[in-house]
Order: sequence, then structure tokens, then C-alpha cells
Amino acid sequence: MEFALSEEQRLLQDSICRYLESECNLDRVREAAENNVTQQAEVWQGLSELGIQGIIIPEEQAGVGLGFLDAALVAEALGRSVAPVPFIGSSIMAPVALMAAGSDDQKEAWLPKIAAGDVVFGVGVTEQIAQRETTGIKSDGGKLTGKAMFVIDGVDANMLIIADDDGALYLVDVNAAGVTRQNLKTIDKTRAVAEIVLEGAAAEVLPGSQNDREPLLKTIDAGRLMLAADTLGAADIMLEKAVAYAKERKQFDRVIGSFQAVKHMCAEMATELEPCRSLIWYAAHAVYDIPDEARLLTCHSKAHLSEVGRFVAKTSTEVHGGMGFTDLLGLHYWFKRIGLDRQLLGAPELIREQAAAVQGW
Amino acid sequence: MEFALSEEQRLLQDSICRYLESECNLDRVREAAENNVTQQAEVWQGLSELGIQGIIIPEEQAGVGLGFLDAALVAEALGRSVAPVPFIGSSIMAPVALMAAGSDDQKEAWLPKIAAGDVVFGVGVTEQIAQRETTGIKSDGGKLTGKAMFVIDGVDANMLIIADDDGALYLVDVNAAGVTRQNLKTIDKTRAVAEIVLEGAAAEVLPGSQNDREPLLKTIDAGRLMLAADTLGAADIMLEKAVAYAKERKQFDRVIGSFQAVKHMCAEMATELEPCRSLIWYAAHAVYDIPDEARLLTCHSKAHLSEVGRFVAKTSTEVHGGMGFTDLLGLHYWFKRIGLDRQLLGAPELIREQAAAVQGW
Amino acid sequence: MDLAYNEEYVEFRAEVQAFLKANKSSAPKGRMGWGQADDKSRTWQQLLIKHGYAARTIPKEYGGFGAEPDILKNHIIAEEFAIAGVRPGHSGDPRLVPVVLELGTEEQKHALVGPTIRGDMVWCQGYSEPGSGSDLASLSTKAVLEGDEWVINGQKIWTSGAQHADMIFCLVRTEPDAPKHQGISYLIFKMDTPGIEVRPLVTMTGEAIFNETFFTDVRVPKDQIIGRRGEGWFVANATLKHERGSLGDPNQLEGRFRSLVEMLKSEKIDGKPLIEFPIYRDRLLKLQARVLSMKCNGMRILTANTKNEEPGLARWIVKLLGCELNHQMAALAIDVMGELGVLYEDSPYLRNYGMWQRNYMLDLGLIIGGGTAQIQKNMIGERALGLPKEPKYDAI
Amino acid sequence: MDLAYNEEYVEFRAEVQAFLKANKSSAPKGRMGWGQADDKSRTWQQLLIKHGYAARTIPKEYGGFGAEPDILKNHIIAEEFAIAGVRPGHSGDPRLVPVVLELGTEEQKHALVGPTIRGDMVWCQGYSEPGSGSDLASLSTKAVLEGDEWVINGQKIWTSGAQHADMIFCLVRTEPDAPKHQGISYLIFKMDTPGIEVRPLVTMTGEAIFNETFFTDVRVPKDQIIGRRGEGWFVANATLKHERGSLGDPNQLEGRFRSLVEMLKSEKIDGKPLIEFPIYRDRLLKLQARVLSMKCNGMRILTANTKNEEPGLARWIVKLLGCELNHQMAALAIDVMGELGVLYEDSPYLRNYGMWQRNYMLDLGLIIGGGTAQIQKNMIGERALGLPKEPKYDAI
Repeated sequence: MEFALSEEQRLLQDSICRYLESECNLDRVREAAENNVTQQAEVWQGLSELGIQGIIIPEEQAGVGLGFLDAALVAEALGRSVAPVPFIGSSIMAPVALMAAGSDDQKEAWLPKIAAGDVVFGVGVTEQIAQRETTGIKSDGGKLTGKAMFVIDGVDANMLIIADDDGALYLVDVNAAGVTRQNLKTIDKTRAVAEIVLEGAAAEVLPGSQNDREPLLKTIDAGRLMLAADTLGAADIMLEKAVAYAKERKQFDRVIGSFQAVKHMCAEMATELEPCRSLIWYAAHAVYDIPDEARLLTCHSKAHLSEVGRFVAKTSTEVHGGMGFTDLLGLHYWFKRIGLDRQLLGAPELIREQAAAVQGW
Repeated sequence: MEFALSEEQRLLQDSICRYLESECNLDRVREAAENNVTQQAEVWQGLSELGIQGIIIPEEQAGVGLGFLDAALVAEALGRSVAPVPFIGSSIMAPVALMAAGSDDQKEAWLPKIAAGDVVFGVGVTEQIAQRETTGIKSDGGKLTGKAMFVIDGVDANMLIIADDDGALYLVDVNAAGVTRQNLKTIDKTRAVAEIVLEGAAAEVLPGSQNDREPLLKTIDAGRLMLAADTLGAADIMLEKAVAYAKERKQFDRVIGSFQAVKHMCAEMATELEPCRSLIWYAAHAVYDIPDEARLLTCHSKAHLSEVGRFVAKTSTEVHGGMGFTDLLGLHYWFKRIGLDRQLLGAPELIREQAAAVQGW
Repeated sequence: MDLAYNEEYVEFRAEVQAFLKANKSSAPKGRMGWGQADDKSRTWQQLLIKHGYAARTIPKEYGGFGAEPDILKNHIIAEEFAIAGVRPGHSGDPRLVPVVLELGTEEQKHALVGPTIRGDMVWCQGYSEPGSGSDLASLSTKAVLEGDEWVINGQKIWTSGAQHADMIFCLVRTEPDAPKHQGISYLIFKMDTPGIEVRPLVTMTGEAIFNETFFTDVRVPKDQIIGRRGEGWFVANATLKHERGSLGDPNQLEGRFRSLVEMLKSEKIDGKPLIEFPIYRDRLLKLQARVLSMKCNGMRILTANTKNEEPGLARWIVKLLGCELNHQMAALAIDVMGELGVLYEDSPYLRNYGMWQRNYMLDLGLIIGGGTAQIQKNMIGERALGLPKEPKYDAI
Repeated sequence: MDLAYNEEYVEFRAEVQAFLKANKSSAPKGRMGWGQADDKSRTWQQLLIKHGYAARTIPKEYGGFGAEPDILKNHIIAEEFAIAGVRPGHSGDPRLVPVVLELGTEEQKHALVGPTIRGDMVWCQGYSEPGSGSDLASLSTKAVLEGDEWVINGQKIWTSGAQHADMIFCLVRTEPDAPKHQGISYLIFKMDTPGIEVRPLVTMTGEAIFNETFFTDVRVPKDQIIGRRGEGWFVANATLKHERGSLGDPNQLEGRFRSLVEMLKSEKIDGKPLIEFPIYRDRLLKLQARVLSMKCNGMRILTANTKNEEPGLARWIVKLLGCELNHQMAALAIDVMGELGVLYEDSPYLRNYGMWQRNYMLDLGLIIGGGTAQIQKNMIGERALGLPKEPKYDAI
């Protein structure tokens, strides 16, 4: 019985965090954001050298063959650094879809390329969670028609995986005829979501998803878990920054962290956040090892981190006072990243309803 | 334009509060509670002399002919003193039912008696809000059969008003054949709720309620408003007691109210509670003067005071530390009164759903 | 309790309504006037002053309308302009003009009030500094008297509108050896004085609605001071009070709540209106109870003001609760929009021009600004509830 | 990450299960054993010690089982007893025995540990006083050495079980002139010593689960002290740690959550199960996420303990969050019961014997007791996050 990170996992975490702290510091993030760069090329390249893009892809397809806990540690590190890279869609959700429903040929064709960083995938499954602006995506004789909103990592993608109205998953080439892409500007400039309009675009189904919603659901689960881990990382650093600021900032001839009100705000953030780490570890571990519990835990991870993340984002900003509200410290990059994580792939209210359904409530 | 209590209302409030402070202090309440007395005879008699039992009964029926704002001020004062008297059911809900649906004979027969304190009414409408243990109350040829739970002020009542499954209201004599009464023990020993089992008990319908649910709904509204005002009074004194304790109790060589954490707990209670007073004034004023808004405001008053009351009850207890948890200061009498107010005549979730329905949402 | 208005006010309301009907088309669009200086705004403001709908109680001799104070009439004006969706007038910079009228010299009143209320003289405020936020009195921008001039060096922050302002009213330390509250003076000077540099301050919303303002050997005539030397802290407190009162306005809360309801009725998930989702609806209803409470609380304050009574707690809580409530309304709006709730800037599919996303951040700024939530709670605890201040301590 | 147990533990678990199956029927009913003294409990406890399921790591020479410490085995024992619904054993008073073992004299260990773990010697704790709650070290019960005896005068509060206890361990001020933390001693004495009066202390739940205990010239032999004179504060801190750890236990959270789910499934409004009401269900789900988080957090602490690592924040938050979570579960239970949620004592229609109503109050008491929520937050801020203490101040 050991509920803890392994030595290898700690090393992985350390090496990614150290890499990102040096190569993806706030100045880099700011520069990318101000230039509307959502895939910071050097960082993406650096992560590729660390094997990140193939982290969950099996070794036989040139991946690293690690598990979801390892992937969650990466997502957490990327959240800590608000790194502008297409990890969640391209390195996690797309491989999950391919592994769950792709033919052997499809797997052979795409997984090694993803692992090598030769292709970036966008993933469009939003309509299968909640349709708001759209009327669905129809497939007809290998062609897709409709509109996919909030395609994750869709801005910089070469390839897409899109779900149709029946939950079947399709490979679509971004440059194919009948595919129009528009960047959707969000509060979070460190990540890319796109709108994809399909007008009879050529598409290749992932055969395992044709009469089985499970591959779609697995893809969504994986994305949610990574968003939750991303929020954990972002919230964790917002707490760290608040504590550091409270130790340094003086008002009324005292560091503000000596005021009980500020101290308790920090304590409340830590109290809310700390058990979340264990929840995500457990959920990530469950994906391969306790599959019966995995979906429930993923739902709770995403929904609970959304709530805790919002609380920490607000409270940390308040601890920073006026400075937290400015761009000067850049705190808002994490604030907004937590904001985006909350809304993508289902807001907490909807996800909790799914958690109820999973339990037959 | 004047949103304030009138001079007369302030006098009314003062005289009742002064009377209760002297004649219904905590020792009296404790004595009554320990002896299972839910209608403290001297206090009930004293209030009778102040005209309280006929406060909303018209002057032509020997009442005082005041409005609901006056009644709410009384309920608030009774909540402040956790007074063990059957005001809400007997002095408010029963007269409202009679005035809304009674025949002239019924009004003449009962309203003067209520106003004079010669009869105490219990009111059983719980089944029309939510049925849990019961299967309804059937009327058949002037006889009622079924079970009415949580009959407000039913323990000390001579007469009852009971709603049947269609929402029609009936007068029932407690001593009639086929009526069995059982006291329901609750957390709050200062008020009386009873279970009434009816087995073909003789009952006299209030004719105006026969094909119109409005009298029932008005009766429930009036009760809810009074419960909200009762909570306001109880919460207000819990805040006062917390502030007083925080000014007096020393720990670490300081009065605890000088600690920011305790100070902020008090400030948060005051901040939550203060606008509630205005809300209740407005809702009570609306009953006669802005009838279109009255039900919505009553729903919100009851639901919102339930939430704020719970927060204040908990927080004030925490400010009092271990002492708040003991019986020594008697703080729990208010804690429990707020607890009972919350649950009677509909818990906040259900009442908010009604507030939605009222607005066509 | 009488929520009706008597005849005088009913007539006055009718008069305002008639004015609005007749003149609505001349009103400029957009937000409130001061701080903006286009001709249309100036003409509109002059028309309003002439009718007594702006600068209403400012004496005629200083360019105002010269009416007796009447809180109900002010309330009616504000209400009717809000209902008609017409930009209201202003009484000049609401932070400055009352101070000049109360503490300025006769000469200052004549020179400053008229141009300010007409919109010909635009002001910015120089109070906060990077090192002095909640502890404003610790400010360190210095002014030294050299001959007939103050020489000012230092830095201010949150100087909104500084890039467009003609003038600044500014707190500076003139008595460095005095206790911190007693060493401050309230200076007023032109923004085109040499040595002033204004740098835009970008906030989390992405906009530069504030500035940082730097002073390097800025020379200001000695008599450009309001009140006496060393008394600036007490002069400023009068204006801080005015600023605080405007946050948490119940009219604004109600307006936002109506927009929120509209959204829940019009937006759909899988074709079903959001208001039919019990969990969203329940949050909406909880907020409605709070908005209604604040509306009633506002009427109570208004009544107390008309009677010259101190509203007490009812007033102390407005900023804390109002700002938090605005923030929570924005939070619910974002939540119910789902993925659409993160769109920003000029994105397609924005709802309400992205105001909820912007407000969610701006409202957090307002929770912090003008006295943080923690400072508000200290004030409520100490001033309204009479709890003791923290004991004196040794500096750490 | 490996949630499986290796072979040694799998075997151990099987052994425990077999024991439980064979002996379940001999176990007394009701809550945990210490503080109770009936014969059935004593016999059961002795059986458990014999098999190493109680007093497991207490050395044989003092009456224990004498095993090497193994946190996983402890965990397996606790888990299996909980699953089987069998009353677990105890290691004597868990606040006292570790202190005696660590700081007692050889003579004290022999005299006290054996009887205590067998249940023949029952203890109560005399720490808090009416004037010393959060600021425990300000306690004022005095002990003065007269010849060979301590003479004790003063009052304690929250002395649970004092009316049944054979012995008390008690903090008293022996050095009135020393700084407050350095003037305290840790005395142990018999509860039948003349001069001790125990009065039941009724709480808001209506029960007298605590007492007030008064000391008037209570004479205690000089050597009935643990640790040295004036070091009682540091002796006691070891025991406080043990008490704190037991609040917020995730097994208890999970058990309560299961009961809560059962209630929402079985209770109905107008014939419809409560779990089908979206608003109640959503609150249930929010609590579920927290319960699961605390379960995982507990596994993390357990693993850290097995590795002799400091669990840090994961441990600091348990009391604060666990007690609050229990309270919130009780609050939801009461809410979903509607009117039934206020029934109490021996009322008809009680659900779960009224445990939710009682817990709602008791859990609030636990939020306050053993370090209030405010003290917990101070500790988390200062000890876990390294924020500075409040500055020194002048007494007010």
C-alpha cells in the first residue's frame, strides 16, 4: 500500500517544473500572450525532448507509455507555468481517442507522429456535452457537416478529432475542403480554442466509436482530468504567490501576513486545495487501475477543482490587493487559466449531474 | 416616501420588547422549557393585555386592527425573547384563514375570542406544503380523516384549523370525537407543534376556501412571514450577544473582539443580517399595500432569513467558543428556535422553487 | 411606512419625465459625463444644469442651479434618468467639488467649481501609491516648499483618467517628521505642469482604465492647496466618503439582476432554457433575495437621509455586500453560459458584449478598491459594532 | 502509487477477518471502550490485547502485546473492525498512555499502563478552564507544595467522563511567577481524593457528556507528577497532538456520507425520493467530492506515516476540514428531512434515532473544541505556510 508518487514520478515532476521555470517563465508567457501565440514553439519543442507529447502513448507506437498520473503531473506543471502549449487536446485527448477507437492502421499512422511532435491535434467534443450555439454535426457518407465549437487546441492543429451527433469520432484534416477554422478569443490567452465549420468535409471514422459512446466518454474524461490537474497547478501557484506576497508586503508597519484576516485567507486556500491533490492522484491512478471508479472520480475532480480553483483565484487576488488586479504581477494569467478550465468540457453543475448518473442516482 | 417604522410602530416595538425583557427573560424561558410548557401562561396573559393576540384582527371583531408590519415587529420581539407563546399559529395564521375564508358567523364566533385570548388555535397545513409521513387528509360529508403533522401551536390549542387534500380549510374542535393529539418533541422547547390524527372527526369548512386555494396560501404566507421575523429577532440577539461576549471575554491578554478573526465574524453576521430587516419590513408592508409583490417577498423573506439565520446561529455560537456550546449561557435556545423556523412551513429550497413559480420561471 | 410620494414629488417626477421625453434625443450615449470632454457632453451638461438636473444644489454664484438640498428629488432624477436610459448629469467631479465648496477659499470656489461642473475642467485623483494601499496615510510622495512653490517628487497609482485630466487633486507629504496622519497636505495643480509623467496601468481586464503618475521636481504655486498645510488627511476623508457611497448602488444591482434573468430565459442548453435548470434557478433566486434586500436597505438609507438621521449599519454594509453581490451575479452569468462564458474581447458569440466576463474581474477590483473587504469588515466591527481596535504593537 | 497490500498484509488481514468471524459474538455493543468499565468490555479488551488487536505496540512488560509499530497493520485492524461493525479495542486512554510511556518513570509505567489498557483504570482530562479556552496556557488552577503534598485549588471544565473516572491527569500552575508556559506542571491523581467535586455540564444537545470539576484543597502526593515541575505544558502538548489527530477521521466521514445517501434514497416528498430533487442532489454531490478528497488525503497521510515522512499540510487541515464537513453533512440531512428534521429526543418519526439533529450540534461543538477553527487557521498559516505570528502588543 503506497499512496504516493514514485521516485520516477517525482523526477518527472521535477524535471518538467525545472524546465518550465527556466524556459517558460512569466516573461515568455506574457510575450506569447501579447502576440497571440498559443503554441510557444521553443517550449513545445523542449517538452517534446522531454517526451511529454507521447507520455501516454505506448512504447510500440514510439511513445513513453506512462500512465495518467504521470500525465496529470505534467498538466499540473503546465498549469503552474501557464504554459502556452497544446498538451491537453493533442497529447492526451487525441491519443486516448485513437487508442480507444482507432483501427490499427490509424494508430500506426498517428500515434507515433503525435509522440514525435510532428502533428498537433485539435479535439472537438463540446457539442456532445452541451449544445448552445450549434445544431449538431451530421455525418453522411464519410463527410461531416455542422459546427464544432471550443475545439481544444484547435488553433494550431494540423489534424482534428471531431465527434458527430451520435458520439462517433472522426479524423479530419484541417486543410481539407469544406473545413473553416476561426480562433475564438477567450479570457485566457495562453490556450487555444477554435471554432470549426464543416461543410461536407471529408472525415475518417475511428471504427471503435461507431456504435459505442465509450471512446467519446473516455476522451472527455481524460480531458477533464487534465483540466482539473491544470487548475491544481495554477491554484497551487496562486496560493504560493499569495503567501509570498503576504510575507513581504507591509501596510500599517507590519507585513500583511501577520494580520489574522490575511493569514486566514491563506490558510483557507491551503485547506481547500491540499486534499485536491490527493483526489487527482487517486482519479488519475484509477483510469487504468480502478476503472470502475474512474469516471466518478474524474467528474468529481473536474467539478471540485473548478470550485476550489475559483475560490483560490479570487482569494489570492484579494490578498494581493490592488496589485493583484493589475497586469504588473501577471497574476491574472493564472486567474484566467483557472477560469477557462472551469468552463471547458462542462461546467461543474453539469458534471455533477453526470456524477449522479454514473452512480444511478 | 418614507421607508421606516412609524412613531406608533416604534412605541409598539418598545413596549413589547420592554415587557418581554422583564417578564420573559431567559430564566423564565428556561423554566418553561424544562417543564415542557409551550404556552407560558403569565406571558400569554401579559401579551393579551398589550392587545397582541388581536393585533391583525379588525376592530369590529374586537381586535386591534393593525397590519402585518406591526405583527412582524411582534414576531421579531418574540424571537428576541424566545418567548414560549402560541402567537404565529393562533394570533396570525388562524385569523388570516378566518378573515380570508370564514363566513360572517364564523368570523363573529371566533375572531373576538382569539383577540380576547379566550381560545388558542392550532393550524395544520404542513401536508399542503410537503407530505412525508402522511397520506393526506380526506373530507367526507363534514368529517375529516387523516393525519396532520406539525400543527403549529397545536399542543395548547382548543381549536384547530386543518387543510384537507384540496386545500380547503376546516374548523375542528380538539375535544371532538375522532381527534387524537400527540405532542411532537423538537429541538426547540419554546414552541409547540403537534400531530393530530383525525378519524371521521366533525369539521366545519371555511366556505371561502372550498374552491379557492388562495385562503390556504395566504395563511401559509402569513405564517412564513412571521417565522422569518421570528428568525430576525433571534438572529439579531445572537449577534448582539456575540458582540457583547467579544468585548468582554479575554484570551491571550486581549478581549477576543480585538482579534481580527472574531471581529470579522461579528462584522459578517451584521452584514448578512442588516438588510434582512428591510426585506421583512417591505414584505410585511406589501401584504396589504402591494399585494402583487407580497407572495414573492414572503417566500424570499422566509428562505433568505433561514439561510442568514443558520449562518448567524452557527457563527455566534463559534464566537462564544466552548461557552456557546454549553447550556450555561442559554444561547442554544435561540440557535434552536432559528433551526425550527427554518424547517416549519417549508425549508428554503422548496420555498425558493415556489418563488420561481410565482414569477412564472 | 409609506412608499408613495406626496404631491410635490409626483409633480416633480412628471416634470422630469416631460423633460426627458422632450430632450432625450440630445443626450450623448455612453457612461456618465465627468472625465469626458466632448462638445456634445458639455452642451448636455449645461442643459441639465439649467433645468436643475445636474449640479442641482451647487450655489448659482459658482455656476450651479442653486436649489435647496432635497434627497428625494435627487433620487427621482436618478431613477427617471435610469428608467429612460438617458445619461445623467454630474455635479462636477463628485470627489472634489464638495471639498472645494466646504474647505476651499472664495477664490478657489469661483475659479474651480464652475468649469468643473460644466465639464471644462477635468480632474484626476492622486491618493494611492504603490506602497500605500489599505494604509493610505503612509504615503510618501513629498512636497517641499521652496520659496513660493511646492516641489513635488514621488509616484501615484490608480490615477484614473490622468491621461485626459486638466487637473489633479493630490495628497503629498509636506511634514515628514509629523505623525503620519498629520504630515499630509492636499494640493491641486495642472496636469500639464512640467515633470509629470502618466503611464497607463493595464489591469486584469486587459484595459488601461487606470494610470501610474510620476512626479519629478514638479513645481506648483504655494497657494494651490485646499485646507491648511498638514491637514490634507482630514480634507481627503470628506472625499473618500463620497467615493465609497457610490459603490454597491441598489439601482445598479437591480439592473444587473434583470439582465441576468433575461439571459437565463433566453439562453439554452440542448434547446432547454437555462432558467428551467433547477440548480441555476436556485442560485438565481438566492441572488434575487439579496438584491431585493439591498433595494429595501437602500430605501431605508434614503429615508434616514431625508430625516437627517444616521442610517448606521444599513450604510456601513453597502460597499462590502454590494460589490460582492455584483461579483456573484457575474459569476453565475459566466457559469450558466458554459463554454461561451470564457469568450472575450471581440470574439464572436459574445453575450451582452462580454460585460459579464469583464464585470467578473472588474467587480473583484472593486471588492479590493476603495477599502478592501478586510478593511470594510474592520470598519463595520469597530465603528458600527463598537469592537475594540487591535492593540498597539511593536513594528515588525 | 500502489493501493494493493503485499502478501504479509493480505495474510494479516485474513487473520483479522478470521478472528472477527470467530469472536464477533463476544464483542460488547456500542461505542469505543475506554471510559467504560463493565465486565464484558474488560474481557473483550483482554482478548484483543492477547491477539495484538489492542495495545498492540505497548511493550509486553507493561501489559501490552509488544509488537513492532506497523501503521498499515493498525490501519487494517481499524478497517476490518469498522467493516464488521465490531467495537475496536483501545490502547488505554490514548491521550495519557503515550505520555506515560514517553515521559513517565519506570515505576509509573508499571503502575499505570497495564491497568489503563485493560480498562481497570479509567482517566479523565483536566486541561481547560472557564477562563482558559483557546489560550489554554493561561490556566489558573493552582498547586502549592506543602511538605510532601501538592495542594490543589481551582476549577476545570470539559472533563468528560469525570463522574466515572478513577484518575485524572491535570495541568496546574505550580510556578505562579514564571512566564505562563513555564509555570505549569502535569499532575496525576485519584478522583476519589477528598476535595474534588464533579458537576455535570449540560450542552446544547441537552446531554451532560462533559463536566465541570472543582478542586478545594485537594492533597496529592508530591511524586504524582509526570515530567518535571514547570514542564507540564510541554508534557501536555504531546497528548494534545494525539487528541487532535482523531477528529476528522475519514472513515467516519465516509460512514456518515453513506448514511446520508441512504436517507436521500429512502425519504420522499409527496412520494418522490429526495435524491431526485436536483438541488438536494447537487449539495450531496459537492459533499461527496469533499469526502472522497479527505479519504485520499487520509491515504496520503497514512503512506507518509509508514515512511516516517512528515505529511505537512495534508495533516494540518484534517481537523478544520473534517469537522466542518461533518457539520455540513448533518446540515444537509436536516434540510432534506424538512419538518422531520427538527424532531428530537424520543419523538416519534425520528430518523436514525435523531443522530443528525444531535450531530449538527455536536459537530459544531467539535469545530470549537480541541482548537477552534480560528486557532486551526492560525496554526495552518503560521506553522504550515510560515506566515509570521501577530506582533507583540501591549495588553489591553
